[in-house]
Amino acid sequence: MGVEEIPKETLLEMYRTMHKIRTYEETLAKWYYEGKSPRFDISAGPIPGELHLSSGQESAAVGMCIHLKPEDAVIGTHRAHHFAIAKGVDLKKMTAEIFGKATGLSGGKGGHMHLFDVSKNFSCSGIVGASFPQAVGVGIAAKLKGEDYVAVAVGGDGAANQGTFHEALNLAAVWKLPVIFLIEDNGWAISVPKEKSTAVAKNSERAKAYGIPGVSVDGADVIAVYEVAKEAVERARRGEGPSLIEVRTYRLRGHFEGDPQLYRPKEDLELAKEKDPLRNFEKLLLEKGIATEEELSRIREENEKEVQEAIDFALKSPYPEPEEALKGVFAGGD
Amino acid sequence: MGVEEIPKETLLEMYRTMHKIRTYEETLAKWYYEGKSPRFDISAGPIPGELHLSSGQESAAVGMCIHLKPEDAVIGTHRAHHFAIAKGVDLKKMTAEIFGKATGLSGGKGGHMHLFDVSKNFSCSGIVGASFPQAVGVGIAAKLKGEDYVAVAVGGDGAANQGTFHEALNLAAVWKLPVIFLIEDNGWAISVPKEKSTAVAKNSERAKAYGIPGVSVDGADVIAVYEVAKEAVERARRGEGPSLIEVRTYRLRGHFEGDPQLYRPKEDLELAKEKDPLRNFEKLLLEKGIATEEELSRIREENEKEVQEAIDFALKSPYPEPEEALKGVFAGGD
Amino acid sequence: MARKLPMYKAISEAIAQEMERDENVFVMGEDIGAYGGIFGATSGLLEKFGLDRVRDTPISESAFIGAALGAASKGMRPIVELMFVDFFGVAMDQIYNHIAKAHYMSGGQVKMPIVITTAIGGGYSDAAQHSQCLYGLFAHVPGLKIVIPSNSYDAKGLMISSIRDDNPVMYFFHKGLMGLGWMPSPEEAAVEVPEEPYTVPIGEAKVVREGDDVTIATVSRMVYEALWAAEELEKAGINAEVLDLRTLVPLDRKTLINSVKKTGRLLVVDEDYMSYGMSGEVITSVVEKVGNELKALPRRIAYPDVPVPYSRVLEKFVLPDKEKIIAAVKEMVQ
Amino acid sequence: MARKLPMYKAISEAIAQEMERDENVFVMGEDIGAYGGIFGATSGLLEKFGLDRVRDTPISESAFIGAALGAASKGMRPIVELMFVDFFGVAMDQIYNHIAKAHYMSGGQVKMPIVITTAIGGGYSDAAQHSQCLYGLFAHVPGLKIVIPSNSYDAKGLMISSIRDDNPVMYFFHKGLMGLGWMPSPEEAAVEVPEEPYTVPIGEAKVVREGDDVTIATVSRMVYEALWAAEELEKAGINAEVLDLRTLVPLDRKTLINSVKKTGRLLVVDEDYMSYGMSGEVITSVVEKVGNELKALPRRIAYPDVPVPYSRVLEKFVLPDKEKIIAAVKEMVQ
Ligand SMILES: Cc1ncc(C[n+]2csc(CCOP(=O)(O)OP(=O)(O)O)c2C)c(N)n1
Ligand SMILES: Cc1ncc(C[n+]2csc(CCOP(=O)(O)OP(=O)(O)O)c2C)c(N)n1
Ligand SMILES: [Mg+2]
Ligand SMILES: [Mg+2]
Repeated sequence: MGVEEIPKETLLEMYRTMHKIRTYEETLAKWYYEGKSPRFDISAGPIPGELHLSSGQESAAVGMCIHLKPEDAVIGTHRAHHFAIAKGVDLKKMTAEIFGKATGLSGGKGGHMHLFDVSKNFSCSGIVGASFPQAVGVGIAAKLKGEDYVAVAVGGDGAANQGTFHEALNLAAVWKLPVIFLIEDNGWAISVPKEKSTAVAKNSERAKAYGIPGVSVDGADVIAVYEVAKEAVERARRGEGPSLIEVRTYRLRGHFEGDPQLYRPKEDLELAKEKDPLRNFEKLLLEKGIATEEELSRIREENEKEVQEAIDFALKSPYPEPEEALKGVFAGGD
Repeated sequence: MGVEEIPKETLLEMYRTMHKIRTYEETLAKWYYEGKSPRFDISAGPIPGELHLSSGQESAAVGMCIHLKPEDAVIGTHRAHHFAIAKGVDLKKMTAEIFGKATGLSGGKGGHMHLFDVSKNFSCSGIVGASFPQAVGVGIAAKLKGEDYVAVAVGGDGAANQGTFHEALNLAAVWKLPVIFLIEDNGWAISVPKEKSTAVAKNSERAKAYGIPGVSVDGADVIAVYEVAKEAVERARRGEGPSLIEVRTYRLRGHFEGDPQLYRPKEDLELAKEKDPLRNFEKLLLEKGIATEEELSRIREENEKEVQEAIDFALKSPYPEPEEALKGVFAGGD
Repeated sequence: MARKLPMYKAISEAIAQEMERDENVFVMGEDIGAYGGIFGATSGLLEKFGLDRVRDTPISESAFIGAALGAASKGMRPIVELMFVDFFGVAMDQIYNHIAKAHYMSGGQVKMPIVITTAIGGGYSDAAQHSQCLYGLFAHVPGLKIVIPSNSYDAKGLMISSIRDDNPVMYFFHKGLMGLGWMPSPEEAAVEVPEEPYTVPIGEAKVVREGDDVTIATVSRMVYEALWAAEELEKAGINAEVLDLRTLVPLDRKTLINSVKKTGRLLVVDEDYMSYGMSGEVITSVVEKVGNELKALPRRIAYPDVPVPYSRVLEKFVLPDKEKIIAAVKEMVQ
Repeated sequence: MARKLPMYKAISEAIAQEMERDENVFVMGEDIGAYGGIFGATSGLLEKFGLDRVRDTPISESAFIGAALGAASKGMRPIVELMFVDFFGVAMDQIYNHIAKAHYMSGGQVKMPIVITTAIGGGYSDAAQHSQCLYGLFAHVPGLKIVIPSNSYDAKGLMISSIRDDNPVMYFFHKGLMGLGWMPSPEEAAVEVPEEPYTVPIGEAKVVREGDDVTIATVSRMVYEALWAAEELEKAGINAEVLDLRTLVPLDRKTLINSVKKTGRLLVVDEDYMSYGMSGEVITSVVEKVGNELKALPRRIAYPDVPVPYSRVLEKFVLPDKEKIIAAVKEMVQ
């Protein structure tokens, strides 16, 4: 299968989402540094706290989520904006959440690392490796309810060394659950390179330890991701059990904003630019004559507008009432 | 390599240890039920608390520990008497500990699941999967100190599904540490059969996920265990890194004493008797003419005497002073 | 119709009735199927509800407890058993960073109707890793309801309330109250239990004995030690009021304070560790409100800050009991 | 010679000096090498001591913290960093079931000279999984010393004491005290620090401001909120004594009680959760001894029992601070 067999609409939708993610992340970065100069201060500005952006890793999210329905669950990591957007989470509410506003997904209680949208079955968290077991639970629910939804657990290459990875893959395999484990390999866990933390060249090889399919795919090529993801999702829906996918990507930015990246060799950043999946996809669409420069630039403009609207919505929204902090620990009143 | 190439003394030492373990466990079982009739009461009798015996699994301990020096560390599980004995832990002190006496290894504070003998670098604990990381630490010490001692982490087939298994194997492999991970596969984790808990036929296959050697060996044949263990220990001593060994054994008794084993098919227990490594080894020694019935029966008598002496020592020893309970939380006085 | 039931049967009956009422309720844990739970809390469920809804798990507590979150996010109401509370450290992240916080972090979008059952308590020589209570530790982190029944009536009613609650509930049952036959249990814990389903509200303490001279506030097995002490104290002309707190979160501070206002004296009895736990919280909750109305300094008898020792004489020395309560109360009333 | 040092430099200097003094000291953790620790606590160590003794780990907290135990059992003195205390749940078993208990369970055979460093505290919008304190939770389980420095002098001296201590020490540094430049920190935390190694004893509280009207007992960053409050209170004619407890285990109850005997009033300020934690323990430790000598009901200002919210307005509302302290003290002294 190749790009030719994918409908144009689908391809353009993928392009739209990839470009929207990139636009979003780069715009957010600008806003993040507002109020943080001349000296970077993590607690200052309209977006305080940590910020982990996904620029360069869009293909993992888009190549996977294009196959998903709203009922399918995606459980992301600390770096999850791309998956949230690809899963269809409302951009305005998400942005408002990141700005800590009352109109945010969680009314400002969750924040950038804790984005929840139940209507889209999307969630994420700041604990590395936490997504794996949670996705298994969604798989159990699907099985018990006789539904055909699937769950995608996202984890970085660093997360694949966490104990939960092993436990969850084993459990999903033993119970043959509709779960896709997606390892987003950007080669780094903050400053620790994968070669120094991981005893195997490709995390997809670890699938053998659970008797399930494992595939490694080049994230520079969103079509390749699309194909691998399609197979895994279909397999899961057919009730044939879990899969493990490694997407090899590159981080275009630091681990978090403000990361001096002193640990990172220059060549690695250069490679990242070369492997940029958005640029590559754009080139492919044009070279293959699938889309015209005009079509793409219209999409880009629409994205820029949408992102700007989301930012404006967030900026204009009110902060929550302080007393809200004390409410909502327990469901049913407290 | 075969039995022929192993010196007779070594073979007899192995026989002695295997038989000693069996004698010990079966004798302990008798004492455990003292005071627990007519109704089984876990808190009654000279040995209260849980008791997990290792009858049937001697080959794993003996085939491994025969290659070890006192400086080498063995970290056992909740079912650890066989490894303690094979590692040379003082039988009297160990028995006194199990009887809760002041003369015990830990003065009665540790008990059956928490046997410590620093002079033999032996320890164990009641938490499934806890041994794996700890053995990694011994490996780090060896490397930093430039010593050639090795560490053996023991875990059951059940323990191999714990997250620590994955984390520790990966870490030992990344750092190329002298650690041997020994999975004692008796097919059960209490009442849960391995097929229902483990997504791979042999845990040794999981070695691939860490790029290290993995071997599965039939525990009914202590010579086979001996050979596999020898290779792993030598490899570790040479600084070539960790290995994973699965020893396929059978539990001759319940998970713990008092276990009604209602979950266990009759055939499984019959198979256990057939695969009894002690009986098999005895037969081999006699059939191959390596030892005479007289030699073996002398060893058996000596073992019975030694075990009886250990029991007598424990029985005669005083209980600790109650106030001891409050002491020794912190080193250096409290 | 009511019959006398041991606590373990009251619990499994409650679960069974809720599983019949609501198909979203299901059970996971180690040995909770054919074995019926090591302490019988799930006995008979597999036979009634089959392998889909009564799922024996691998020894992967992070995976199956984390899976409870995923399943709950899809409308299921999982009950998961952590065999001994002592094992919490292998799965705590999923419990307290995710299950406990998801409702709040999601701004109320997500509900977490999960019951985590777990066995607590010592007194039968199971030593440092199988005898703890630790409910004070769980009560410290926000988002978990803490339920600790002391008899079979409360056990059933509180279990039904826990299952129907839309929040995560940690349900602690004391091994020494379950009425298992093979583990000593006070006869008084096995009381009349109605056959039909009923609820006992979470968050209400119960005055289990009225008195005017001193309030003894406690939970779980210590309720009986307190009651036995109260009986003897009565002979000495001292009338103790015994309060079974039953739940620590929410803590029924109203009933507690009212009782102390009446008696003017407070003794807290706690099988969990002394420092930074339940005893400090209960005393502080009282003195910060009515400390000036006390006739004696408040006191506590708790497990001293030492790991649980194995030997019977040592364990008995440190466990709170009737005698220690009598001695303390006598000093307070003098 | 003494220079003003930020806390992060005082800590890394202490570690460096101990590593020079004792070759058994080494460091493990995530991003503690080239990155120097996310909060700088290990800055400069890799350059000085190389990859063998300054080991970046995979994201496998159970493995490398458990490995500290194994290494310690072989005479090493490991320092391990748990990047944020919020992550403890993935490694707690090794910490509290093994590292904390090994000395006691082994009857004193094993020593555990391990320092676990970890970052605590909020105030910069890092939300529910990256802002907690949780020292109260660790202080509840026996076997861990709990050290919480509030300035660079204490930080260095307590770190050296911790490394030289033969027991496991949990060393909590507040992110908002480290003097990192990119994270706000009170100037007062960066004090004069002697170049040469020195110790500050573990288990001694410090009166950081003398006063007669009320004792404010606290730790970590709250020491400054208390001092700032005391300054303002002085203008209102109220003389507050501020006590920096510095270590929670052992807790210096003597200094605490003496102070309260003098002032007759006790306010505990705690950035950790309110219930079942430090505030209850400190108040109870006082009232059970001298509750009858108080001139006012004891009070506490702690983090309310809610997960840490993200939005700045929400977080500010729940964090204890100067204003809340002033208000409470004024009520107490009236
Ligand atoms: C259990 C846990 N340990 C450590 C951290 C700190 N941490 C946050 S992100 C990160 C690196 C994650 O690397 P990876 O999984 O490869 O994801 P990436 O950041 O590269 O997308 C670390 C160590 C954490 N959040 N949770
Ligand atoms: C973390 C943890 N989970 C559960 C248990 C309870 N438990 C004790 S032994 C055991 C079964 C272990 O099976 P396996 O590892 O195969 O060892 P075996 O008993 O067969 O020797 C279980 C579940 C425990 N002690 N620790
Ligand atoms: Mg990565
Ligand atoms: Mg087994």
